[in-house]
Amino acid sequence: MNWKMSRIVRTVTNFLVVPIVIFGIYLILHGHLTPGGGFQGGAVVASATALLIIAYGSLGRHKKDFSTVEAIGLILFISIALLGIGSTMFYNFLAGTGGIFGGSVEGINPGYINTGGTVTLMNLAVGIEVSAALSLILWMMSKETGIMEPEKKTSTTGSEEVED
Amino acid sequence: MTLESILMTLPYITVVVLFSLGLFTVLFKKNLIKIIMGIALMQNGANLFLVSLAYRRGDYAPIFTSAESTDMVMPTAHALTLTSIVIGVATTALLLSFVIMIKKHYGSINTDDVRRCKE
Amino acid sequence: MIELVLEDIWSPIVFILVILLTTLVAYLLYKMGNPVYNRTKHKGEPFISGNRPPKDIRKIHVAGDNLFWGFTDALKNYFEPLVKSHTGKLNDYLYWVVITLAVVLVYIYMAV
Amino acid sequence: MSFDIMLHTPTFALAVPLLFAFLTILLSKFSKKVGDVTFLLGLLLTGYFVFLMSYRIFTDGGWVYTFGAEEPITLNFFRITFIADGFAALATITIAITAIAAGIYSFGYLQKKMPSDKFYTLFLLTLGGVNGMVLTGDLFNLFVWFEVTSVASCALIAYENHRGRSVEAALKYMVLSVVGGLIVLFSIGLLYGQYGVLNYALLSGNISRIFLDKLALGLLLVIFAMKASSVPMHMWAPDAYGEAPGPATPFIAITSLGSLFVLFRLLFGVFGVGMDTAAVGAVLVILGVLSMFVGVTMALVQDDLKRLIAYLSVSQVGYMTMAVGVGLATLNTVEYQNFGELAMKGGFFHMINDGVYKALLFLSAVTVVHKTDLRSLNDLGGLAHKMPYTTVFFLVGAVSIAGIPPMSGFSSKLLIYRSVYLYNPILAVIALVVSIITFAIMGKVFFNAFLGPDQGLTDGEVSKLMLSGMAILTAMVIVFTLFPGLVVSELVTPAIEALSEGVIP
Repeated sequence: MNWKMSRIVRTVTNFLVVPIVIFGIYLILHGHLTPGGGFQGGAVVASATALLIIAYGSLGRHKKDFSTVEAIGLILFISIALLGIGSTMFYNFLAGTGGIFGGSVEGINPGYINTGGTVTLMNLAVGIEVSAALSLILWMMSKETGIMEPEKKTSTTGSEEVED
Repeated sequence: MTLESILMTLPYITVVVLFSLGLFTVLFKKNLIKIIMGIALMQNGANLFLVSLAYRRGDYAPIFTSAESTDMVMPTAHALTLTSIVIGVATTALLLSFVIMIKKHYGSINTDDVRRCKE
Repeated sequence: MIELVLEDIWSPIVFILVILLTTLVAYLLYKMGNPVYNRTKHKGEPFISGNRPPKDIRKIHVAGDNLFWGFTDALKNYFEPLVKSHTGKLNDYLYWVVITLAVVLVYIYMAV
Repeated sequence: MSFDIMLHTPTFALAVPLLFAFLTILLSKFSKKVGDVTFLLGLLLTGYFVFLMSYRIFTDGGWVYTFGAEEPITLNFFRITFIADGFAALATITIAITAIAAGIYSFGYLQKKMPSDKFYTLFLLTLGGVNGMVLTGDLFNLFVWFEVTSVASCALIAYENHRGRSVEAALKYMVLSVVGGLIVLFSIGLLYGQYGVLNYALLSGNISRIFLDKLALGLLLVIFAMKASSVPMHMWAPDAYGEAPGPATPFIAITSLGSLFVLFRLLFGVFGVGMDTAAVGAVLVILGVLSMFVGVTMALVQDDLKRLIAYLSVSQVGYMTMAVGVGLATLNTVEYQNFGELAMKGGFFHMINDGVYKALLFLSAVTVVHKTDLRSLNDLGGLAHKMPYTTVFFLVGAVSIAGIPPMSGFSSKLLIYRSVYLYNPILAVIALVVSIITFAIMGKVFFNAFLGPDQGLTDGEVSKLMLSGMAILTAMVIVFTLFPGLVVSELVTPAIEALSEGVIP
C-alpha cells in the first residue's frame, strides 16, 4: 500500500514544515524563560515528521538514523550534568559567569535570554533527543501499520526509549 | 456556599469524573485500544489534579517577568505535571506498539483472545 | 573478629562440622561390617511397584505429571478454583488490583 | 570543601548506567565488540560505585546527597535529594550482584540468538531506574524512576517480539504498571496538596491520621505491593518472568524486589511516625501470608519450568512481606525489642538471600530452556548426564530456596520462624508448611529435569561465560551460607537501624 495524500495537502505541508521546525527550535531555546523547553520543543519538531509521514507516506530516500541522534542527545544531557560534579551533579556551573549563556540575573527583569547557564544546553540536548525519539516512534509505527512502505529490512526490536 | 467556592471545586470534580471514567474504561472495556484510551483519560485526570493543586489565587505563573518572586507560585507541581506528560507519551507509545504486535501475532485485540499466558 | 554464629541460635559452620563428623562415624561403622554382599552377583532389576520394567531404559524416567498428582487430586476443591482464577485476562488482573485497593483502603480507614 | 568522590557515589550509581546505556547504543554502530565491552564496563563501574558508597556508609554513616547544590550535603528541601544510608546500601548491593551476574550471563546468551545492543541498553536503563528508585529521597523522583523502570523493563520483557506470548506478558505488565503509576501520582498529589513538600524527611514530620493521608498511604501501599507481586495482584509475575528473554528474567525479578524495598522505605520513613503502624503492619502480614501460600500452591500444579520458579518467587516475596510486616506492627513498642527487630533482620536477610538464589535458579532454568528448547517438566529429563555444572548450580539454588540447613535460605527462614512465632504462632506454622511444600516442589523439579536416564536432549554444557555468570551467584549463596552472622551484623543491621530511625533529614 502506498499512502500519499492529495497535491493540496502536500503543497501546504511543504510550506508548513519549516515554520513548525523553527517554532520548535524557538521553544527549545527559550525554554528557561517561558513555558516550553526541551520536551515541548522536541515534540513540536517531531510533529513536522508526523506531517511529512501523513502527507507523503515516506521520509525521503536517505538513510535515517534517529537512534544515533537520540543517543547523542542523551549522552550530551548526562555529560552536562556530570560536568558540574565539581560541586554536585546537575550543578549550574555556567550561571553568572558571563558569556552567551552565563548572564547574571538580578532582581526583577523582563527576561534576558542569555541567563540560563547549563539549563539552555540541557534543553538543547533534550530537544535533540525528544525530536529524534518521537520521530523514530512515529516512523516505526507507521511502517508497522502500513501507512508507510516498509523497507527490505524489518527489525523493530526495542525501538522505544525513555525520554528524560 | 458561595459561587466562588463552587468554582474552585470544579476542577477537582472534573478530576474525579475523568479518573473514574478512565478507571471504568480500563476495567470494563475489552478492546485493548479502548483500555489505552482509558489510561490516557486517567493520565489527564491526574495531571489536572496536580495543576489545580498548584493554583493560588492572585499569584503569577513562575516565569521570569516583571513580577516580584514572592508573588509567584511554586512550580513544583507544574514540573511534576510536565514530567508526567512526558512519561505519558513514552508509555502510550510503548503500549500502542505492543498492541500493534499483538494484532500481528494474535489477529485480535480483544482481551478475551489475548490470554495465552494463563494459569 | 568474624561472627560465625547468627543471633546466638544458629551456626552453619558447626552444623557442617557435625555433619562431617557423623559421616565419618558412619563410614567407620560401615568399614567394620562384614563384606559378604557381592554387588555384581546380586544385581537385580529395578522394582517399579511390581510392574515389569520397560526394555528401553529411557522410559523409566518419571515425568512431571507423575509426581504429586494424588495430592492435587485430593485437594481438588482447593486447587480447581485457584487455578481457574488465573484467567490470563487483562481486565481480571485489573479487577484484582482494584478490589485489593478497596479492601485495604476500607481497612486502613477503619483501623488506623 | 575539597572534592570528595565518596560523597558523590550515589549519583554515580544512577548516572553511570544511564550514560553507558546510550554509549552502548552509539558505540555498537561501529562494532559489536565495542558495544559489548561498553556494556560490561558500565555494569562493572556501577557495581564499583555501589561498593564504594556502601563502604562509606558502613564506615562513616549515611548522608543525603543534594543535586545541583554548591556542596553535596546541603539542607535544601526543594532540591532533588538522594538518601545514602544502610538501607540504600543493602538494596543497591542486592541489585548490583544480580545485575552483574545476569549481565555476564547475557554475553554468552546473546551470541547467536538475538541482536544485542538494544538489549544491553534496556538492561542498563532498568538498572539505572531501579537504583534511582531505591536511592531517591523525594516522591517526585520516586514517580519518575518508577516509570523509567516500568517502561524499560517492559520493553525488555517484549524483547523477543517474534513470540506473541512475550509481547502479551509485556503488555499486561505495562498496563498494570501505568495504572499503578497514575495512582501513585494521584497520591503524591494528595500529599503535596496538603503539605507543599515532597521530601521524605519533611513529609514524615507532617503526616497525621487524617483521611487524605490514610488514602495516600493505602494507595501507595497497594501499588507498590502490586509491583512486588503480592497475592492477589501477582498474576502479571508468572507471565512476565516466564516470557522474558533468558538473561533478563532474574533482573525483572530484581526490579520487583526493588519495589518492595521502596515500599518498606515509604512505610517506615514517611508513614512510620504519624501512622498507626500496628494496623499497617497487619496488612503487610496478611498480604505476605496470602503470597506465601497461594504462590507455593500454584507452583505445585505448574508444568512450565520458568513459570514454576516465578510462582516460587511470589511465595518467597511473601516471607519478606510477612517478616517486615511483623517488624512494622511492633515498631515503637516493647515487643520490637523482643522479636520485632529479629523479624526485620530475618526479612531483610531473606531479601538479599532471595535476590541471589532466585537469580541463580532463574539462570539455570533459562540455561535448560536455552539448551533444549523445552519448557515442560513432562518433556525434560536426564540433563545431569550432559550438564553437570548447571545441575550443581541448580541444586545449590534449589536447596537454598527450600530452606534446607545449612543453606542461606535456612538461616533467614530460621530468624523469621522464631520471631513470627512470638507474634502469632499460626504464621510460623504456615511459613513452615510453605517451606516444606517448596522443598517438595524443588525435589520434583530436580528429579524430573536433571535426574533419570539420559534422554539425549542436550549435546553438552553451555558456554563458559554463561557458566561463570551462574558461578558468581553460586559463590554468593555459599558465602551467605557460611557466614550468615557476618552478613546480618554488617549488612542487614545497619539497614534496619536506618529504617527504624526514619529518614535522615
